[in-house]
Amino acid sequence: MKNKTAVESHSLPKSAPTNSIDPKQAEHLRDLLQQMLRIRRFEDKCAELYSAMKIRGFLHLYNGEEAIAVGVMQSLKPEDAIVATYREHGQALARGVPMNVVMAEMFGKLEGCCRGRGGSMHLFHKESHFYGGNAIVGGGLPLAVGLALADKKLGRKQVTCCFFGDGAAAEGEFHEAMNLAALWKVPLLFVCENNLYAMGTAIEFSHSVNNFTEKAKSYGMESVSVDGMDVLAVEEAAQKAVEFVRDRLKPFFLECRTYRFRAHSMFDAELYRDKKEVEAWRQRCPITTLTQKLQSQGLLSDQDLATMKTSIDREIEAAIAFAEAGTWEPIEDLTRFVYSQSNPESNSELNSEMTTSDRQARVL
Amino acid sequence: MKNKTAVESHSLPKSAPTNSIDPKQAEHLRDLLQQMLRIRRFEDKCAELYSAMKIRGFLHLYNGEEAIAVGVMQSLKPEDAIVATYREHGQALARGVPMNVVMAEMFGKLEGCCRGRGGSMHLFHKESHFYGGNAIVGGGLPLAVGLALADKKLGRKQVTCCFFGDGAAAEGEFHEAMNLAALWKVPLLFVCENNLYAMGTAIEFSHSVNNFTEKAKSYGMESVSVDGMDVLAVEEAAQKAVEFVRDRLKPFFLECRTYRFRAHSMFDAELYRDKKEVEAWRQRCPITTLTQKLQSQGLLSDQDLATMKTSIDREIEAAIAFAEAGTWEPIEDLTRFVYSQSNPESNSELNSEMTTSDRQARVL
Amino acid sequence: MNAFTDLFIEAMPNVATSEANGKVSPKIHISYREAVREAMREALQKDDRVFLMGEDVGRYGGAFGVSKGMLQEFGAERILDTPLSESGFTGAGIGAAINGMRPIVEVMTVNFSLLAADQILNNAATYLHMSGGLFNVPLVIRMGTGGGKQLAAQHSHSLECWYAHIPGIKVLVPAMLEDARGMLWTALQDPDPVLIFENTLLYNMEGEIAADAGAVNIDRAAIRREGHDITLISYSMSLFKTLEAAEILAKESIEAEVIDLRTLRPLDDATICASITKTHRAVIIDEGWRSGSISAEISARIMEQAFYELDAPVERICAVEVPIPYANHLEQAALPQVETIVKTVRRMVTKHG
Amino acid sequence: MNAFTDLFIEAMPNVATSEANGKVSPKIHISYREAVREAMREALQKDDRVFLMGEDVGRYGGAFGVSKGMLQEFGAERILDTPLSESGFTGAGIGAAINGMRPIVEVMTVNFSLLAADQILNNAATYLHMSGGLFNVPLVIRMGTGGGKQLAAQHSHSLECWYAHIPGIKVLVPAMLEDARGMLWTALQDPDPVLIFENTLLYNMEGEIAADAGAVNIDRAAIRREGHDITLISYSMSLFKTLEAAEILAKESIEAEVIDLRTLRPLDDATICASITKTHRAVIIDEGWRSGSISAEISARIMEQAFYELDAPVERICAVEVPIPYANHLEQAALPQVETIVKTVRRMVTKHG
Ligand SMILES: Cc1ncc(C[n+]2csc(CCOP(=O)(O)OP(=O)(O)O)c2C)c(N)n1
Ligand SMILES: Cc1ncc(C[n+]2csc(CCOP(=O)(O)OP(=O)(O)O)c2C)c(N)n1
Ligand SMILES: [Mg+2]
Ligand SMILES: [Mg+2]
Repeated sequence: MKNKTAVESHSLPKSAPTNSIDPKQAEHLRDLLQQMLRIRRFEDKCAELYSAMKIRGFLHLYNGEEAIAVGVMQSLKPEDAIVATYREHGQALARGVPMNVVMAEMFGKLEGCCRGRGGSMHLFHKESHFYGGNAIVGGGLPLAVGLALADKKLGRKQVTCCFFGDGAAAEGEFHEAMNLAALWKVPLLFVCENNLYAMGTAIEFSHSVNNFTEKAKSYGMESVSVDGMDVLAVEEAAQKAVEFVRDRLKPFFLECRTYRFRAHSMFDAELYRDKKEVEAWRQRCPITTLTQKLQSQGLLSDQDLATMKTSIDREIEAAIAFAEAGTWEPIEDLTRFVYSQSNPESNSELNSEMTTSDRQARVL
Repeated sequence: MKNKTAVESHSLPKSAPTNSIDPKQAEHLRDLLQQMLRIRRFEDKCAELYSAMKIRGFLHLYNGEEAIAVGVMQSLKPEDAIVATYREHGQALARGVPMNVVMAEMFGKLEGCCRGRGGSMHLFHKESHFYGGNAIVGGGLPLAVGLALADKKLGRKQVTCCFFGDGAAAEGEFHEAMNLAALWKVPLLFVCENNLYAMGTAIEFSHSVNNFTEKAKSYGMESVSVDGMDVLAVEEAAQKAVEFVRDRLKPFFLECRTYRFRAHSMFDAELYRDKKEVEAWRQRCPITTLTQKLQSQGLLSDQDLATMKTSIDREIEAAIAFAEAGTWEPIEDLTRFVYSQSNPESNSELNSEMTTSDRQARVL
Repeated sequence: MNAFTDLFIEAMPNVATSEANGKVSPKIHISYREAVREAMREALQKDDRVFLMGEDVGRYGGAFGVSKGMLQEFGAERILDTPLSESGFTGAGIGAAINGMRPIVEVMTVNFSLLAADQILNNAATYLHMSGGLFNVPLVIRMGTGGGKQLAAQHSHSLECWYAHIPGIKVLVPAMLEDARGMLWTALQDPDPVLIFENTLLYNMEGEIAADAGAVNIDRAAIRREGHDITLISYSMSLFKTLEAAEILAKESIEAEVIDLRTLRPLDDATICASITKTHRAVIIDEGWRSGSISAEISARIMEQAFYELDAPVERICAVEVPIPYANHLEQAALPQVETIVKTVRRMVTKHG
Repeated sequence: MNAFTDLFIEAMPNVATSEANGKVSPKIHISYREAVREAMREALQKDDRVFLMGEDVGRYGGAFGVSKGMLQEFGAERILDTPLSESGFTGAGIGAAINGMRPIVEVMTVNFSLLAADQILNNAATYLHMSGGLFNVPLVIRMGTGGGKQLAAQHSHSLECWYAHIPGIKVLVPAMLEDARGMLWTALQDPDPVLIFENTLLYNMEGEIAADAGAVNIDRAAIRREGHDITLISYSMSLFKTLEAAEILAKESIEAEVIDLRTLRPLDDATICASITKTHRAVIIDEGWRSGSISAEISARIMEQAFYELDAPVERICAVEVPIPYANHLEQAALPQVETIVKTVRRMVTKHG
């Protein structure tokens, strides 16, 4: 499966390649393309499914930003940890969380990765070390410090990778987490997905200084800013960053300059940005760019591309079928997982007999 | 009264003067000395009164840091606003909050500046535009942004001056307030009293980067770092800073490097710092330095100094007498000031008849 | 303390007038969202010191579209988009309020307000008292609240009861369009901090209100339906479920009196107890988690003030004590429902009837 | 879910043993502060994954001296001084707990915990549930709480009731030395977040406990004094005032049963209701602000579960609803007092006796 290999180590480009690409590298580039395309088509389908009312709640899509999740994940090992935001389908898929359980989760089904309790904003997956899906802006940052701190204390050579937005960097928790990470020298890679907007608030209304490497510097943290629309650039920068974090046992800050092609969520009329601006960024689509590059070098035939799309679409259709076929968690189990050991017996009169759950809690 | 003139404008040293001081300037230097000495002797008396159990609760003394409050206040106009911390006796006195009401407040008397409701950590004074006294570390910073924002919106040419410690700068609220102030360009002077410790935690355990001007820079805020043990240096830097804030309608960050001579509070055994370190800093006492300077230039006779001390001690004794003579707010008035218009009638059975206060609240 | 309040008393429409003078005033059709917006527009028009600040209130038009168009109408000075800094801008609102402005701070939802909890409790609520009455904080904070939209465990809670625990602030929970329209102005006249909780499911609710609907009182609960068999006490979103249940019960000849609390702090004990003196039974319906919710406080007050009037123990219908799950069927199972109210009342009335 | 817990079950002394086996075990003299410290030391010795983090826990020895000497004993890796970043280090504690450690996070007092409220509610309490059971958070957070030290409006509140409102966490309130000594270990065995509130006035309390006192249960209230005339329900600091009141009342032949709640979430309804079935009257004594306090929840539960046992309405004695003032006489007037308890009980027993 493509998404399984994605988290294993690849031979990486030593410099941005333009000519004479060796076959292994060509294969790798096609893999990157496939992964980005997979996310893109998944997201587009999610939008449809939202309109069809299969997916509900808040839905934040990753279109335009695929190069970041895909580029960064290349350097992470299976045992490394990921912390993401409410806009995390891309990270989940690139990381190898099976599409089936992601889709089922958004359908609210028991077969979802969180039994339908989390939804789009709260994807979790134990085997992938995927620690959410956090819908409080900035809320994942201190948590990521703690994950990395534990790894350090336990002497594991693991990296935690924490994704967050430009808007999140205005939160106090950003400051506290940056300082703690740098002060305690924990193996943590901060990945700032700077898409220039926090909901409808452009970065110039969020930050007195928009230069994120300047921010990192004020914590004494090494950093680099990279074109987030170029998957190879992201991959290369991330590889260096992850190596730095793993070898030096110190945090690193990676800013990826990107753009969100779609609305913030499904409720957004996009009054705050110019159609022209969106159009200009669409011209820089990471998928189109890589496709054209491969095509121009004869490394991707129309047939290849069609096959890719077909296989992706087949996976998506299968995921939908899986989700559709899924079941609903029994209402009697509503109060499970409030505490680890809660295991309610049948609990039919839930609403009128609230004390049942209290009694259960007491029994723990 | 000395403390009244302190907030009016003075002719200020154009450069650090060493020789040939004109009489007006000499007078000014003696005034600065008097103010610092007044704070010092006040604080020492507070420590005694704490042992005598006249003052209770948490008591944080300003010994060693007097040059900051005194130096900074020189440039502030009566209508400018002050926000301080729980270590704010120095600011209150230098600002012109009458010593009597400060002392009475710490005695818990009705005649205190907050009717005995605030105590040492919560001094407030309306005429002095003294907005506390905030005992949540960092809690005053966003508030100061708001005060300055209101001044800007109302077109008043006023400056807000916010004091806080090195420890406070690790709080998320510091980050949020710095960013908001710089982003919104509000007339706010941040004065960081960097005394190298937050309680028992040395700055190297609090901050990954100890350079505060670096922090200010990351918000695009102008800043300067000054020797906080030199009242003239503080005064000069603050004057420039206040002018900058007032004229440019932009925030400014002033770091004052200082040291706290006494324990953090009256409960502190000072296990975390070396006696030698304390001794070394005591050598740099801002009061001794200025005294010696004036003496060496023949601008301060022993008689002058003795007179100064006598008059200060007389003021302190008078303040204690005032506080002692003060009265206790009647217990019936306990629930006043929870809401602006609450005005309880006699409320004798307070503890058993709690609903009384509810009923009053409802009557509003 | 409150030198400016006087200026506005004459501008404040008399709440009772439209009914009292016998004339039927013309009606307009309006949504809850529009009612809140109109209230804000009116406040901004009437009082230069009023401004709105919060995340995405300007260019985006408000997370729930409440302030749409207001930036265009009032400009960026008065409709202030803030960075994602809940503690920072709430604190800034407090400072601005102390220093002569009348800010309306919007916190998108109560879930995010936890980031500002320190400012709300330790500064807004205590400032007047710890300064011995020197500085009051005429601040209004509006927040979304409530579940039911499949937003899951970090976006769906009803924590207004936490704030109702704090002396020094007032807590309003408008359910009806008139209150959505009228509470804001009254709150802005208040010299002290007032929190207004808007259940986000109500924004799309539409109906008719008087064209000249204006400021309303904020210190009284309201009886939304008269009855003599049982008292149902609720507020905000749950009020409508309660009213629906009351209609169903009426068909079975059980006449429930329905109280809309309107304000959670201070609670209007008098209205509650007067009703119980008539009905001798009560159920409290509330979307908060049961333990330690506002329903507990109401039950305790009934115990204290109307115990000997009770023919049966007061019951509570609240949210099940779980972080609200995403899946619709689970979420709905976690929230109070009409059917549960009906069943509970039926049982209470027949058992001890 | 909780793969490591098993390892410690055998290490956990049986709570009942020392009394049950008839032998009188030797006693030691200890303060509450030392009891907490001993509990932490034991935990650090027994389990490598345990570490203590918080402001000034190391070099300073703890804001209240609780961890004095521990840095010297265990080193800076395990006694971790944090910057002033309540949200940051509480969140870091959550992350570390999820990832294999057993952190004890100390937040100096509950007043400052508001800065970490988002992490506690939105992460610690929800993580297990929103992940569908994938990730539990075995975290212990200790905080000081309570008034009575003239620390005024930003340092004196008893907000444990807020946390008791949150499903997903447990809330412990040790009053007795045995509990100060024994609850921590049990809390550390718990797979989910446990908050422990230590009233800072208790730290200096001294007394005798069994030399081998160890882990205690955390799911049961305890009857600290038997009686049949009235049930007095309290916890933490107020428990001692309540016991004092009970002694005074005993001289007047009023025998009060005194319940120490020990745990505020989950509440032990069974113990409370069993006592009321015997006494038919109850008063709850609690240092939190009255409205929406834990006493409200207890009163409501008694209403629901023991209404027909009651001979009189349950009453509450709580803090007056003011931000706690600095002046001693005002502060004491704001807090529950022995005299008030005595008077209230006297009135209740004679009136309806
Ligand atoms: C603490 C908090 N405040 C506000 C929100 C509402 N909200 C959700 S996403 C978002 C914008 C975040 O912007 P950014 O961090 O740049 O991430 P992006 O959505 O652009 O990926 C906001 C304001 C929230 N979820 N949490
Ligand atoms: C939010 C918060 N956390 C912790 C405390 C306890 N505390 C009071 S003063 C202090 C140290 C603050 O250090 P710094 O900011 O450097 O100021 P200094 O006392 O050195 O003047 C601490 C930790 C508090 N009052 N508020
Ligand atoms: Mg963004
Ligand atoms: Mg300091």
